[in-house]
Amino acid sequence: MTTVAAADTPLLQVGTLTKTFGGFTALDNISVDIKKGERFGLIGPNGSGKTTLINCISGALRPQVGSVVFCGEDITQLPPHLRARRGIARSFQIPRPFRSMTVLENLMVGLDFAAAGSAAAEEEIAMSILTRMGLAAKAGAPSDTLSQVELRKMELARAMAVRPKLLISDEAMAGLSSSEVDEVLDLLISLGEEDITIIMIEHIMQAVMRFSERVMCLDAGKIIALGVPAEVMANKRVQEAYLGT
Amino acid sequence: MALSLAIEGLDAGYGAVKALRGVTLHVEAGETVALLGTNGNGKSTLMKCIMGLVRPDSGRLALSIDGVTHDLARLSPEAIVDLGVALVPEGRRLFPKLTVTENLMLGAFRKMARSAIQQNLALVFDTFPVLKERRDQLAGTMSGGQQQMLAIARALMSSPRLLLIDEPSVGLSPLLVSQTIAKIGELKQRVGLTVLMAEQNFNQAIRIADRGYIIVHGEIAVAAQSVDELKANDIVKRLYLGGVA
Amino acid sequence: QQPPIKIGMSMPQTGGLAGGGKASLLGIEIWRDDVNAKGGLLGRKVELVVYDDKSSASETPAIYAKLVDVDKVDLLFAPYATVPTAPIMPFVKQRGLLLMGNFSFQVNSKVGHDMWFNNAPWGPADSWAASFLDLAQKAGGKNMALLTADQEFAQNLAVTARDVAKKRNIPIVFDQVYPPNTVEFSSIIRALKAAKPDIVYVASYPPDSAGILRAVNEIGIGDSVKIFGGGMVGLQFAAVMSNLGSLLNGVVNYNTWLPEKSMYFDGTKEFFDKYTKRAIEAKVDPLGYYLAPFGYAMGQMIEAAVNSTKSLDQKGIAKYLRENEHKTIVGPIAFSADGERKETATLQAQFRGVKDKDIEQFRSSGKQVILFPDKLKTGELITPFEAARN
Amino acid sequence: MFSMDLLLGAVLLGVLLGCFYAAVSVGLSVSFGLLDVPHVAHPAFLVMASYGVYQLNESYDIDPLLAGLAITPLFFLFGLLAYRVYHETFEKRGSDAAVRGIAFFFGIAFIIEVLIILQFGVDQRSVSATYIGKAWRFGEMRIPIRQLVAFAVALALTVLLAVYLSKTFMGRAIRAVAQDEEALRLMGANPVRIKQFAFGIATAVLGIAGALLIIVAPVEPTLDRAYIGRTFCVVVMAGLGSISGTLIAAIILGVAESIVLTLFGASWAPAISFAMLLGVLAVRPQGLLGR
Amino acid sequence: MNKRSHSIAFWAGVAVFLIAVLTMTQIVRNEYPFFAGYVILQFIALAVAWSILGGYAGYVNFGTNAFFGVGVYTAVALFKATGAPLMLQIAAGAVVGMTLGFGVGLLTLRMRGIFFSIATIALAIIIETFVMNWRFVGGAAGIQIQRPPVMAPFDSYVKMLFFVQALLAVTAVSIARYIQNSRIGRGLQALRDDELAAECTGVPTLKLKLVACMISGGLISAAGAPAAMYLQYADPSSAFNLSYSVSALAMALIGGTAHWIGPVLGAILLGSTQQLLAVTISSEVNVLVLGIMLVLFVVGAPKGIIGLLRPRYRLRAGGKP
Ligand SMILES: Nc1ncnc2c1ncn2[C@@H]1O[C@H](COP(=O)(O)OP(=O)(O)OP(=O)(O)O)[C@@H](O)[C@H]1O
Ligand SMILES: Nc1ncnc2c1ncn2[C@@H]1O[C@H](COP(=O)(O)OP(=O)(O)OP(=O)(O)O)[C@@H](O)[C@H]1O
Ligand SMILES: [Mg+2]
Ligand SMILES: [Mg+2]
Repeated sequence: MTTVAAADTPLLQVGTLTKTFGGFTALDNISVDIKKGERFGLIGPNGSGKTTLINCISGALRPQVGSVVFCGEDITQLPPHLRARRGIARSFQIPRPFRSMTVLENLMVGLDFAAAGSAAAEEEIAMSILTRMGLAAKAGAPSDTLSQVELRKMELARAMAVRPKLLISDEAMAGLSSSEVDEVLDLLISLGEEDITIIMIEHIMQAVMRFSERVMCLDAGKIIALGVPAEVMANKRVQEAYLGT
Repeated sequence: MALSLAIEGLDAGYGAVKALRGVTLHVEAGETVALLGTNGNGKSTLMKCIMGLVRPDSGRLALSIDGVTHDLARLSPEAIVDLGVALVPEGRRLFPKLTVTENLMLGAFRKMARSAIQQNLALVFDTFPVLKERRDQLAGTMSGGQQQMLAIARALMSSPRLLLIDEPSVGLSPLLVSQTIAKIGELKQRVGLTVLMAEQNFNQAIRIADRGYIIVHGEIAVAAQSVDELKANDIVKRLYLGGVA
Repeated sequence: QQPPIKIGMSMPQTGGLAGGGKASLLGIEIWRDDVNAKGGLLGRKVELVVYDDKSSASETPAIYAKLVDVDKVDLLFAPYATVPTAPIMPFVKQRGLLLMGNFSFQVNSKVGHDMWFNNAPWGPADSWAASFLDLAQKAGGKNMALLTADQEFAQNLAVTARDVAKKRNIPIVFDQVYPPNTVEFSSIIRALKAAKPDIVYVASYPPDSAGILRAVNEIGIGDSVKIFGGGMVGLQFAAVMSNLGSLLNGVVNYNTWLPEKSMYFDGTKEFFDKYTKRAIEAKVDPLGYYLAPFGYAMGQMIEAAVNSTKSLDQKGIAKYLRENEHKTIVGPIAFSADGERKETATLQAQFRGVKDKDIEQFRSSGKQVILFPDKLKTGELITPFEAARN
Repeated sequence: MFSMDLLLGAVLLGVLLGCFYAAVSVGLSVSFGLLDVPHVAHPAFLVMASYGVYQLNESYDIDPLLAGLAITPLFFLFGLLAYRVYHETFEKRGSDAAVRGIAFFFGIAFIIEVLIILQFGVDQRSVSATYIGKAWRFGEMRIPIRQLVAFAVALALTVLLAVYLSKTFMGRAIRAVAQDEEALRLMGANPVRIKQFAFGIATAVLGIAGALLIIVAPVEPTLDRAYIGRTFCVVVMAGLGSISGTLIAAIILGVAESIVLTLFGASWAPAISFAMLLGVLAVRPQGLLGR
Repeated sequence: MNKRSHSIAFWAGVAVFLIAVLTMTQIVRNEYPFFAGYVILQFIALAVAWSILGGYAGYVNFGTNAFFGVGVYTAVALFKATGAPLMLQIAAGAVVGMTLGFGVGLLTLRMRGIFFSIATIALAIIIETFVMNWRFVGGAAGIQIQRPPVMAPFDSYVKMLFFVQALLAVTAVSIARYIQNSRIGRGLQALRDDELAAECTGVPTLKLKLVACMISGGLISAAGAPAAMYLQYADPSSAFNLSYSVSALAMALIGGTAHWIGPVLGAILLGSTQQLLAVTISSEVNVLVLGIMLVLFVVGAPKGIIGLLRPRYRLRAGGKP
């Protein structure tokens, strides 16, 4: 159980983050704190910088300005694998499986390196994650034979195999039917109950609404709204730029 | 402008994996047909069969154009594209190291389309203004949603008569989803496009769909003659309309 | 019927040294056929056991081990050239085996094997550079430019050239080593020309020799140059000679045998009659002056030694070879203690009146006039270089 | 020994040499840079073309450049065939075609070397033409005419190819094919045919490049090995598949080599040009004009 | 069989092999098998070492000849300067090779795929040029070397070298096997497939690449170090011969890179064919046979020999250059 004081210090602090590509500014002075155990929704029009933001958090990209603090430690300069070991895991929006491995082996990589344990136990854990994701039947399949949606699920499963404190899901539910969305949401929510903090990027509004305790909306690299879901959805700029209703 | 697609008793798969079993389905000129089904059920495989990318094990794939019937199972993908069929594949499949414009120009590779390049270019730039802004960006560096737009635009560049779209809304913001769906609906009117669309966003899909099929475990479970019939279907209720508030 | 006498060797048949290797082998094969036609050695037929060493040093140790231990050959010939020969020198010394050298350069100087006999006319290490500089100084050369390939043979020549120049107080105004596979020599020749040397000593390898002469022709080399050449490998081969044609004129270069009247000995003419016929079939050098007769001579020496010692005892053969002068188709040969020729017989000859695209012209005398050694001399140096080019 | 005059001359000769390098590399820029075929036999094809030119020059006294032009269609067909063999026996099946392809093409290169030896023997060969061995006087400078020929031809080749690849439908398809074959298929183009055609072009170009090779210097059967490093160096330094980059990279290489040869001594020349390659890659890992 | 009994079988096999090698050096009189066997063992060590980086990690090293030559010349320089014994030469070769491997590993920081391969070619040429200009070890002209007396229990130096090379090959195989079975192997495989994804999954890609480069480089140089004593001669163009690069790659691919046994089989097959060809069909035709063999094998056995033997090794085979 966490103490009240500890729960108050944010798990992740993003401070004045700016990222540019050539002359184009993809993230413009972004600051946000995410609390421990929080379920955080990230939305915004296409190209607004969501993926770029989590790239900066996971270490895949280095921001030009700003800092990322995780569990009180400044990790801005750390390479991605050390962030993974400290408990940050992410899925990729455009799946990047280890093509020469089976689905199970894909998960074993994370277990081997970020959450080391005994080999036999690892395999069990991997299977249980796959079962929860509904991918158990594909455990032995080479990952390059999966359908797109299955690949996205595997992305999420592989991130879970890192046994993270902070799990970032980048559109893992795209292309799922609403009943499947529900299943995955249930899973994520149950992870949240295990004290795992989750940042979820989705364009599926029902999912964002149901899942998030707080939602942040980006537009053109800037935060245009941040608050409880209902508030954000009601925000006029969010409706104009994003929802269109 | 007579065009119709008739599929009968189609079996297909990947080696030991049987993805489609006895699929029977037809699409008539000017229609927009929705294809529903949870992930891994064979929607994409069906699209690939129509395009000639996956060879069926048995069954009939007939495309009649202006009274001439073509057996698609015997034609190469290139020949099928030449007949005026275009696919927006899942996973976008762009040419990442070519610019937006170059990707679009390749969309017009088919001889028939070359004369209409300027019109088509205007059309897609009008539909997705961001593509015009980013015409010289490399496709691989675009955001997920921008890539999806480019994939759709590229297919439109070939002046298709039958458009197959595999999950057009994946990765698009809610605003763009409705815009894109509306645009497809508009094209259907304007150039007499016939559309077969796999789309999980049920509420958006039925805005323009005339009727739909539900595919379960590689078999057609429901063939609904109208949108209302679809809405009333139990499977649809369970998969797409239940759950999320 | 007695078993044949086996003579074993490796020979470069692929790789950079293949051209020479094949010509050399043909010379040896002609000797084998001649000797067998005469009834063989000690009444036994002579048989050659030949493997390809791909012009590489790393192949020869295993090959010679096989020749000795598995094929159990009676006598060993060395492969053509220095690099493949170097690794087998310690081996034959340890085993106490006779090795007939084949045109390698100074491989025995450190090993000191007393059963090594090189068929090449090189003689003492410095005689090569000395003879060229003699000619140069006589023509009034006062300073020297040195252009050498970064290859073992050329580098060995360069070292002695620098030594000799130093001894004679000839300043070196340009000294460049160029790497193998250099494509274009225009830049180098421009730099050389800028140094305004009187003597240009070039030690180059076959692919480069042509490039250098072309560049010299195009860029020009200046009127100061009295003599040009010395150690260009390649200008002895028919293909290169006919390619270069008139570009060769004026160049003074080393050689081993030339169709000049002073070079004919007992059997020389007959040898070339046979060679010319067989070279066409075998697609090897049609002239074959450089290596082939020495391959034959190597056989002749063994033949003489075996016949007079009446045995295959290698020590006995070595003793005979060391103590006698041998009559061969390339003239008399006598060895000094290190197994090299007592006296150099390396020719320096000047190309004259060469026309383009004609191999046959090189069969007649006068195209390459021998300037050195005096015994074999057939003409005088024409100098300066530019004057000799027309 | 330094002088401005010498430096200028070195630069000029270097540009010419660079153009020659560009001409022998530009085919590889297509076959390897664009098609992703690890064509280590490219230099062997090149040497083979030189022998073809030699044969025509020797037996019919045809000008080497004309001979190069004459064998171009033949080489185009040869390229089609070679790609077909590679594809059918190989690419069609392996997902990791790239590495195995290297071994495959090394095998092909060895076979070509030996066939040349069996046909022509191991001796060097060269051609004769009026412009070989002559120089063009340019003030104090003398520039070998054969180098000027190489310069002109290389320039023409690269410009033609660059325009073709960027302005035509076929050209764009060639640039796309290695990135996603299936997607190209969806555009209505047959990727195998496109690759085959492009490989044909890449090989056809070698007809002329082979003529230049034997015009510039004599050839021998194993000369290809010396050109593996050089051609790949140029193509990679250029940025894979960039035709104009190929010309630029080749010229940089040529000038650097020439300056080092003239002013600093030749024995370090190869180290310096390859160190430069490493330097370029360290700053721009995708090559000069790579994407 | 479980992992443990696998291990026991492996080490028993190693022991039997080494004892057999040692016995052979004691009873066989004819020296040729040792000359030829040495070369084959050297090929095994090279192919296995190459595949640690090229197979598992997918970084195709074209600079095998650079590492080999560095091994040769470290030994030569050390021997010429101090007369160091063979074992010290090999150890020094390994250390220098690892250092060079570290440098090459740094190249992988920025260069992927074929860029890396070309960079290693460039490196090889640069190092060769240095050696060519290094007069102390003979420069371009090469250097002849006198072997010191042979040590007991061997009665000839070549037999001793044969045994030493067997030890080196066994070392290379053991290390490769260890890597393959440990998580390092999985990490290398992951980074071969997708470096960024591997990194985000917790794989320390830089460290693994450096380790793989250093081990691979150290082993190749160690395998090259005795070559100077074997040839009793060293020259740059032989020591840095491109054929070492081609052979290492070809042998690993012919055998298959999914399992350490692949390169071993490939090396035995290609190495002994080469030896056999050199002493049987003696002409350019043996190069032809080699070329044809290379083509046939990569075409006919896409997953290498082990792919033919055990189809389940489908995965992990080969990398992207
Ligand atoms: N390497 C790059 N070079 C240039 N521009 C880039 C690069 N990477 C991203 N961008 C641009 O940065 C912007 C933000 O991209 P990002 O991927 O973060 O968007 P996103 O919010 O995740 O969008 P989506 O919902 O479509 O996935 C986009 O306009 C994109 O084109
Ligand atoms: N190349 C392949 N090899 C083997 N199996 C495959 C291959 N591609 C797809 N499959 C399998 O075939 C089944 C059907 O795949 P398909 O892509 O058609 O499904 P889908 O209905 O489009 O699903 P999704 O909604 O996930 O895109 C899946 O179980 C998938 O794992
Ligand atoms: Mg995104
Ligand atoms: Mg699908």
